[in-house]
Amino acid sequence: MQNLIAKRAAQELKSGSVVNLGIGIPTLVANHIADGDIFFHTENGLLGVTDVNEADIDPNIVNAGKLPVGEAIGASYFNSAESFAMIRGQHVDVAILGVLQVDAKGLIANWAVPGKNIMGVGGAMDLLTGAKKIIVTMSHTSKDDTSKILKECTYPITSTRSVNLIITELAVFEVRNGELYCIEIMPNSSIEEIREKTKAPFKEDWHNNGGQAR
Amino acid sequence: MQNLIAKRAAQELKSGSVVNLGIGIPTLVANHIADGDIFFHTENGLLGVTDVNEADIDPNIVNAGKLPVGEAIGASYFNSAESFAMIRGQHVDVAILGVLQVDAKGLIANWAVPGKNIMGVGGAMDLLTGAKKIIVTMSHTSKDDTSKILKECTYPITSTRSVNLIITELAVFEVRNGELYCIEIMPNSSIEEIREKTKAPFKEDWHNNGGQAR
Amino acid sequence: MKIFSTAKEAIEKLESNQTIMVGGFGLIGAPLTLIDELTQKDVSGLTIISNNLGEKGKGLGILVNQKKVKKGIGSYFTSNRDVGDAYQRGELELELLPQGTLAESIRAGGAGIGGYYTNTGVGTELSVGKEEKEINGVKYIFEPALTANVALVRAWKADTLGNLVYYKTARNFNPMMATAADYVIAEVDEIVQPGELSPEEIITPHLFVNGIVKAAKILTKDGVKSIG
Amino acid sequence: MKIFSTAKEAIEKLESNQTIMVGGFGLIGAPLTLIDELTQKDVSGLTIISNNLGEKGKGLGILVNQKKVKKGIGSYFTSNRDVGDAYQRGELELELLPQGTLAESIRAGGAGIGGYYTNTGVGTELSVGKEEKEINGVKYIFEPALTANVALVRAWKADTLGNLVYYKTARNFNPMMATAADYVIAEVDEIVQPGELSPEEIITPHLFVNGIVKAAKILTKDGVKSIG
Repeated sequence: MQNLIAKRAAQELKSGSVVNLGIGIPTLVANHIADGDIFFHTENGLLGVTDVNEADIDPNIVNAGKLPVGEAIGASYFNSAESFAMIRGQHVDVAILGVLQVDAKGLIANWAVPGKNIMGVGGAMDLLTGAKKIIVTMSHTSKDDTSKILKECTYPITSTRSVNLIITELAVFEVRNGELYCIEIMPNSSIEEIREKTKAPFKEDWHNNGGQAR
Repeated sequence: MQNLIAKRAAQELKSGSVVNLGIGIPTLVANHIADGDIFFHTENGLLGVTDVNEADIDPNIVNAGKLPVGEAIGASYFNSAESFAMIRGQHVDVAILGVLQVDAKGLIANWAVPGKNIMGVGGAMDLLTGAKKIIVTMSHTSKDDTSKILKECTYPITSTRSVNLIITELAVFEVRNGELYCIEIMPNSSIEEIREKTKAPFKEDWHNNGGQAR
Repeated sequence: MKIFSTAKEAIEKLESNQTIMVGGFGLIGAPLTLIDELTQKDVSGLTIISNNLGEKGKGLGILVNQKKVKKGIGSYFTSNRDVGDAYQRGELELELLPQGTLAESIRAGGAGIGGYYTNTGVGTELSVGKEEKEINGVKYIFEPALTANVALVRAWKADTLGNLVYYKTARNFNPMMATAADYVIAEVDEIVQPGELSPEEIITPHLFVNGIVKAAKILTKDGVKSIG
Repeated sequence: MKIFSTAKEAIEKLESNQTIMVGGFGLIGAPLTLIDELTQKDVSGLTIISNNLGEKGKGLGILVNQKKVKKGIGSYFTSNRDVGDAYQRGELELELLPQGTLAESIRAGGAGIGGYYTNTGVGTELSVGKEEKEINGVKYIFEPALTANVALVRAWKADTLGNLVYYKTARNFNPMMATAADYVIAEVDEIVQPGELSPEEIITPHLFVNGIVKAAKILTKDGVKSIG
């Protein structure tokens, strides 16, 4: 399921793009890139993230999730202020993020759960503000089977900015002028299942993907 | 005369200091440093300025006056924002500057002359704000023999901060709580000449330099 | 600039109630030797500015458990549950900042900037109580600069003047912190002679650095190891 | 990222009335080839952000004399008397900023910061009309960020991805300008393959750079010379 989502997200990435990958499903996106012309940025200070073999692991080269990564040819290192200057100054083309909730306007919550001891925000708010395009990759429902796509987020929002695209194992939604448009039904999913498991109003628009849906 | 002033200024520099030298007399100060433990900073992006022989001139290594300089062992280069972050963040110990006028409170004017086409400020205001200690080196009078030490500057001031020390060919003044104290009479000068050529009130305090004065 | 022979000497000047910046993103680029020494020093009431407050029972996490930390300023305290627990018990103040704001505020502190306007965090819980300003039609919030009494940083090599270079993603917060404190100590793998580091390559010029000391604890694939 | 074979191609997209940042401190670190090409292009109404506006009849000074420049934003226009004269005749607007403010405002522009507070210039003629704010007992003035449509920068080497390194004090304003414009062209001495520049040494990562072109005019001891 995670790989299905990651693979779909990978299709969104245009040649030459600079892409920041969040923790979780987003990390898997790199495995589905055919062409070498996508540049992965990690906010802890590296442009040019690649996979690394177990044998080549260097404990001092990590991604935002503190997992070991490799250094691509043509990579560069920089400090955290410079790294976030890239993000906040709109020099990163795409950020792919996981979320806890997303609402009918495409606003997300991904940094805090009321009443729980999660006291970290990391780079989430910076990416939401600064990346040119935001893609959310997530499971459509949480472990207890409740929808993560809601009329309104019940957790604190990460930004007043809407994301651009939401990819789940069931569907792909585009956010247009603060409204959700379901533009694709994922394999083994159906519009009925999407309707059932989406607790936010959305419109349907399949004109861009032929007979793939319905 | 210029060398006399520069030599006196050099005596103020403590071992280990980081010193920014302005254009003109200040540039000469470097020639009077006995010990190699003074680090010269130039705001266009070099810590570790040294002299350069005619034969070794590199047109891309210059000081703030755009004159060729050399690179000391242990030197480093940085961009203008980093260089001024050093200055404005109070990481430079001493700035030695030329001025057009200095007043009774130790305020200086060194960047603009009303009615004249001088439209440059460069790093003067940054140094005045940020350097821990400011030493002024200047001729006591201007070409037309009028005093450059005035009750109040008639030219626009560079900063609301007073300088710390003023060295001319006639005298050394210290600024204490916004008042001028003449603390030294330079060789071949006299207190009478200083009084005559200084158009700002000042106190006299020789207790720190034995019989040298009077 | 002083070359210390032990971490103990290096942090001799640290006192209770000081604000201390500590480099690192998790254990990566953290001054592990200096932190360890700090856990052995009799101080209290510290304000720690660091991306996170160590892990459970590790690094800065020990300081927290020792109740030496009055306040933490960082972006990600989640990875150490003890931090959240101490906060809930009211034993620890926390100030949570977006990671980019944390980095930028430290840089501002080192550069003599009083504060700045960012649009990160606007309209979220983390902007509550912060001044808002519209500039060219965009909403921003004011963030004040951060400075400290002491910065403990981790570098790769130092020369004997105090010039520093960093290693890969272990660079992270260290270069900014080295600019933003009154007293800066760098823990390094190697101390070389002036001239051995290329002038174009030096990341932290020596004017920022007050002392250097060789690392006695390093991060390996198999965790933190003591050396030398 | 595009590798242009001529400076003419490189500046094809430039248009009248744009704001253009131009690197350099005097001729040092100035993109001499691109500037020369700009003097041959039919544009007008430009706003130029650069430390100075060339020298009398040289570099950006030619642009000024051609009346292509509507406004200059910089710190030191004194070295070109034509600039002062054009200003007095009312043909040229000028905005004079302290050099540190110029550098910092450009960095802020590239970093998504709306503006910031500096104490440089407080209480002087250059603070007239600027918002004042007291932070922790210190007076500061507000300075807005600077951005541009185009930045013309001078680097030493580029790799074919667009990563840049600079040469000695020719670095100056170039790295910040490379971050603060929508379209960034770098003029370089040498173009190398990815991997030839050390990842720790790269000053401008390629994500900032839109195009590179080899320099045809270089600064020598004996002045500016045309090569290749």
